[in-house]
Amino acid sequence: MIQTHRLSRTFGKRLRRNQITAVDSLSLTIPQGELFGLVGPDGAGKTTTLRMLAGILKPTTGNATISDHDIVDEAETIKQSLGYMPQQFGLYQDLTVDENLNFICDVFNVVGAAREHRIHELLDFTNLHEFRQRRSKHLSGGMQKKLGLSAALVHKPNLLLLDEPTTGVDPVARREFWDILTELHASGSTIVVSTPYMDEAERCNRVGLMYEGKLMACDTPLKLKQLLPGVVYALRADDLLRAERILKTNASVLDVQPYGDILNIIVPDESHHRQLKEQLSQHDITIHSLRPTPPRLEEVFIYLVRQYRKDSNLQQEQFA
Amino acid sequence: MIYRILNIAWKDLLHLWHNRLLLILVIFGAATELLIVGWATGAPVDDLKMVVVDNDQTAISEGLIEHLRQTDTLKLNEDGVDVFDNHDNEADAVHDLFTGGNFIFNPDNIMLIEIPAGFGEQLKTGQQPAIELTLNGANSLASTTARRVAEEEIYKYGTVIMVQHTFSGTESTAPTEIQILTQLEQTQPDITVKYNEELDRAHYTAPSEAAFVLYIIAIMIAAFMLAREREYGTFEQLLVMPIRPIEIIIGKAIPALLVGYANFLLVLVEMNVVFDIPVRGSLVLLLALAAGYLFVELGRGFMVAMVSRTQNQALLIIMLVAFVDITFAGYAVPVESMPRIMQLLSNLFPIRHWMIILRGILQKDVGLDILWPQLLWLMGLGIIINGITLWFFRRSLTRQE
Amino acid sequence: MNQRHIYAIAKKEWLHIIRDPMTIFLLAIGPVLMLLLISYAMATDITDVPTVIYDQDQSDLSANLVTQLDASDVLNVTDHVNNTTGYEDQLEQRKARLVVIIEDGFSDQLTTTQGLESIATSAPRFSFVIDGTDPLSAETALETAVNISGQFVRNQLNTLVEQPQTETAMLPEQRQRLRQQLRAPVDIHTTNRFNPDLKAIWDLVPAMIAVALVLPGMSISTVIARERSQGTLETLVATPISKHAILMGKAFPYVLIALLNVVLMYIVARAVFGVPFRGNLLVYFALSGLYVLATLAIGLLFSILIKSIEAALWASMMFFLFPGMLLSGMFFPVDVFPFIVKLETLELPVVSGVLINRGMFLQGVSVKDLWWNILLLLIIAVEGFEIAGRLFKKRIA
Amino acid sequence: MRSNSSNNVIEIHGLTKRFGSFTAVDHVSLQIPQGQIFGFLGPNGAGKTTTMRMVLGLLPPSEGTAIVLGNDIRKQARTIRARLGYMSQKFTLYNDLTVEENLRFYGRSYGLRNNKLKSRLDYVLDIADLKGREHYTPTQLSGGWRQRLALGAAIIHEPDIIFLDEPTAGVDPLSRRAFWELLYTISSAGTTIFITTHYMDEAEHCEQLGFIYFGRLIATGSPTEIKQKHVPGNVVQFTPEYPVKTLQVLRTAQQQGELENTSNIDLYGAQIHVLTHNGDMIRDHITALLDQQEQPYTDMQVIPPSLEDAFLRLTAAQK
Repeated sequence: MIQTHRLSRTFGKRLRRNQITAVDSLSLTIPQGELFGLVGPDGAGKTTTLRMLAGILKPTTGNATISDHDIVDEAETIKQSLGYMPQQFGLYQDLTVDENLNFICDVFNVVGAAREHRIHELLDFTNLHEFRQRRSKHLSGGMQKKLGLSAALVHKPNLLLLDEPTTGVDPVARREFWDILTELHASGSTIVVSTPYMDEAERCNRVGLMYEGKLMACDTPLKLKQLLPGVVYALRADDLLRAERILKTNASVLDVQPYGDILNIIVPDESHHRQLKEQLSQHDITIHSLRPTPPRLEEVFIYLVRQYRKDSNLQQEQFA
Repeated sequence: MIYRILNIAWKDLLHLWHNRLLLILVIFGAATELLIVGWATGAPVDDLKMVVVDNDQTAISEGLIEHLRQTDTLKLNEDGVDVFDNHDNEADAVHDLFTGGNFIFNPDNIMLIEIPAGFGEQLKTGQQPAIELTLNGANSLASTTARRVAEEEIYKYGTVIMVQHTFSGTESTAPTEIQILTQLEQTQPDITVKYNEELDRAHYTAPSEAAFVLYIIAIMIAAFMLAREREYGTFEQLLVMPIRPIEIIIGKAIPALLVGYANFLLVLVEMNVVFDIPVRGSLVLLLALAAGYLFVELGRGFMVAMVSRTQNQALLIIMLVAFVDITFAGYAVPVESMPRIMQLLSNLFPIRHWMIILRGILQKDVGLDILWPQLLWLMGLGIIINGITLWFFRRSLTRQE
Repeated sequence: MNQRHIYAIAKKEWLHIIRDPMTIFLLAIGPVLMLLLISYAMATDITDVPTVIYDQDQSDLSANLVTQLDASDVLNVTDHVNNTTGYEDQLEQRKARLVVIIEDGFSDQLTTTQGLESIATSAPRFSFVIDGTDPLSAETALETAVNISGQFVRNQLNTLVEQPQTETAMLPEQRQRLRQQLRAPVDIHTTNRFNPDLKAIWDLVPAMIAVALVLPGMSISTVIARERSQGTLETLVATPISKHAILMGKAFPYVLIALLNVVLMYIVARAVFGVPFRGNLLVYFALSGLYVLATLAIGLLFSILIKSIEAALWASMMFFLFPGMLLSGMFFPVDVFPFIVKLETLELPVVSGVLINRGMFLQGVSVKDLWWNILLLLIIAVEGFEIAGRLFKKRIA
Repeated sequence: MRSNSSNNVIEIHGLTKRFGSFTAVDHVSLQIPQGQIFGFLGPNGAGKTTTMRMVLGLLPPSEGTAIVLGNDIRKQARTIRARLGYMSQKFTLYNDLTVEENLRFYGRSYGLRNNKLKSRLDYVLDIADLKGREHYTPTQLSGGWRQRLALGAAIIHEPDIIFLDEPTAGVDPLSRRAFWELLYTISSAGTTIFITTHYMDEAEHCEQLGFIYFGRLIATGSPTEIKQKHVPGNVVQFTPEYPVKTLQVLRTAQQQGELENTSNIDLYGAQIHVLTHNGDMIRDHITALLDQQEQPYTDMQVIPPSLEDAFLRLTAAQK
């Protein structure tokens, strides 16, 4: 479905010093019907990549095809069956939900009975029925996101590009949004979604981790989790901050990541469990529980990015 | 207090500095505008195309045509005559002559002169022959100028011919009545023109443009700088800071003052150099009053910004307000010749008084002894306008939706 | 570029305009308001120029001249002074704009026989002092004063010569010839085509219609910059809608509003100001449509070329407002401008707009007389939209 | 000028805001002691931002009072503002000014001068790790840096209280981490933090939470108090092979009453959480059901509830 060959894009004047390479020779293949997640720290090039695929941003070098159409030369044909949802609310604040949807239907030539039926279907889908006549600036964040998604679905596209669709939305609305996405995916459309939420990335078939414009890792969540060397222990204790500082001094601890009211500790294998307990009790930290927990993409993400930063610093030191 | 005001002023200047295109447009836009406008309106109304149909074909009628050709205001259009001939009725001919031209390469004819048969004979014998003068009224300024010059020249030529023929030149001295006539003809009234010696129209339009430059910059910058903050949502951030509304207004007024001043000086120099309009009155007084006037107009600029939600709206209101102000400022046509109520109403517009002050100081070398009423009006209006703006500003701050 | 797309964008743009009360007011009623206000205020002829008399002669003859001067509606005698500083102050305080000085001995020369003879050596002289700040009104006032005083002297001489009791050395036929020639040497009949009594309203209103139509042109100059700053351009560009459809759709409501204005202003010009319309109405609306398209083409070009809203607003202000007032030919005829300035006005649609309006209203010209202006507008409109189409990329960066 | 009765920096009583017939905030009352990190949670459109703007004095309340640092916001708004910092949801720094110009402007607006301004500027650049990027404009910075720049601008004048409106929306986990480390250093320096967020893991770091739903405050207290009060018992968590299918199976089972005293069943990333009063008993019950329905799973365990569970529970209860 999507094929990119060393796709890259730079911003800023060629000569001026602050020329930034947003995407650096990205090569990626996404088969038809896959739900592909794109994650990575800010400025990693997620939005730029999506914009290039949507044909609204010309790549500086390299090329890409969507169902064998080149994204630069045949951008317009691709757009016929492409649904794109930008990061900020891309519809018109002063128009009502109805007016926005009707406008988009016009743009995608969805007319007559099919239009009424489709809009009705979408409003059911996103239960925005009673808000039909409300101006979009009076909609809550979650509702605006759902309206944005419906706008991208009006013409039943077979490829959906969503740029951080659930940013700034509360956990309940996020889950509703993803239920819609999974249903869409089940009906066969290919979806590429960029997201800062790691729990959402878990629900994708494959996840691509981008860092400074490069694709650092790209695989199914399960395989990515295997990249974690060792086992993750979830520590629940009183003074987690102090615990974190202590464990950082322990050589055999690979990484320590606080998350909410627990501290995830990555150690090479189960044998270290007892040694951890001793070290903590030496510093009289009362442990509520210390149990192995299934690794999550959140921990994988933080671990890989930190690893990557250590290596690139090493490289820089060699060159510096 | 002062520190915070300067801080906001510095920020707005930075905005201008970062938006290079706007900066260039703001600084040089007015100066180039003045150059073109002054140049265009300053040009003397001359070589107006005239067509002469000579049915008399005598030496005298040809002499008249030659005499009219000498003037630089009128230009003879030879091939106009055959256009006239190949029309059966006169109305079509005139219509054809006066229309269809293009203003670049062959502008329309302005005037048609028909010299009747027997003109020369009758003139010699003083029987007051008639001449038909038809003017292209669609172009009022050109046609009035053409008419005035033609009448003057025809009378002059006529008297000279008449005198030559009645005075056979045999008596040693011309009879008294001829002397009376020639004397009457020669005595030109002595006319002294004050403040604009050659009656150059640019001396009127250039100062109006200069006055307007100050006006438009004050309103535009004040409105844009404020409307822009509201549109981008950064206004809310300002409100959260311990800054009083009056400080925001003065803070935002300063860049407008600076840019307005820079522009005004640039324009003053340009007027002096290019259109040699000297500053006869005291420059210091002029600059002081300019600052006062700017502050008054800034009040209106902020008012516009407070009313409009987006910059585009601010522009549209400014356009309308500008057109109204142009009318009452006597920008193109003097206020004195407007209907009575208009003249009274015009006192409510600061730019009207500023125009008088500017013309007064620039061309008449008058001081405050003459201009004090204008100053009073400006101060009064200033206080009212800025007062309302501040009140409005404070009210909308609390009701920030 | 199918119609549905254009219709969709146009409808959306229309909703934006309608939803914004201020804009709809300014676009729909603004131009008419301007026309009414400016025409009413600016279109009066030069009248009641304040004049001051310095009568050194103090005779009933000079008083008679003063009343004649006052009688003309161009001049309005406001005061009499008896020394130079008197009228100098009046001039400075703008109380007076013209001073008429009648020298002593004026009446003797025109009422007594030896006075008559003395004219042979030195005729009565007037001197005028005019405030030249406004050349237009100064020239008119001066011309009126000179004509009236010149005519007054001639008529006075005529009556003097006719009276039998003025003994003069002149023989009867000399006296007769003098009377004959005192009359104007030539009798000039001036007729004014298209605007017989030179009403300024007739001249100004058609021009003002063209100038007022600058407003829609200016408001369209930020239409693309606005979509970009609100972030809605990104969605629009990602849809298969063609860029020409976007431009056409966006321009369409503004064209509609502008045409509405043309109709409104036509009615105001005819009903309120009584300006005659001698052209063909249908042709007039077609040409106005062309003029509106040309203005909007430039406005649209601005909105694409200039990214920041402020710069676009300022540029359209500089390009539309000032030239509209002074270079459009409304007050100062374009054909008198220096050649380079004329070239500059080529890309100003407002100039052709003024000429077309004046031509059709007053001169009753048809398309064949206006071919030049139509050609100009066509080039601007076609070129404007074409360049806009080429420059407008369906990209966001 | 602190009200010595209690060391509360913010005291809100019956704060209400009506926009026409719609009541955005309905009689909210809160006390926030000095130096505390207060989290304000709730679904979109629940009235979080409106409440915050009223306490900031940006929006006049329809009813009720807000005493900030001992002063009533209605009367002495200006004096309070000098000691507040605000970071709104929308990025409200100037996109066309450079980082340094933005920070200098903010510093001066709060009256900082020459060397005081210089030292604060360096401090902010340092903690937001923007050293070396002073000449960039915000548009050239990535999301994470822009957030830290906005926070820096809000604390440059060492305010007593800072208000942060969803500061970490759309920021990646690492930058969020860095952002919160920054908040800890600021809070440890004694500044009170009033923050709204949708990340429940961040809410755990707050000392006191307020949960608002359609304008009404329906729960307050420390994270542990809220969990105990609103989510008694614990959570059965397991990693299903086919998440969507298994979720369906469990939910239908619950509707048919097979899984009594369980409440919310939701997906948490790759895991499924089942909220129950008695974790162990329900766990065996679920394992049996899953085996019977051939729904493969791994890592079945009983864990204490998280705030996200509490959030889902509270919203479900209100519906």
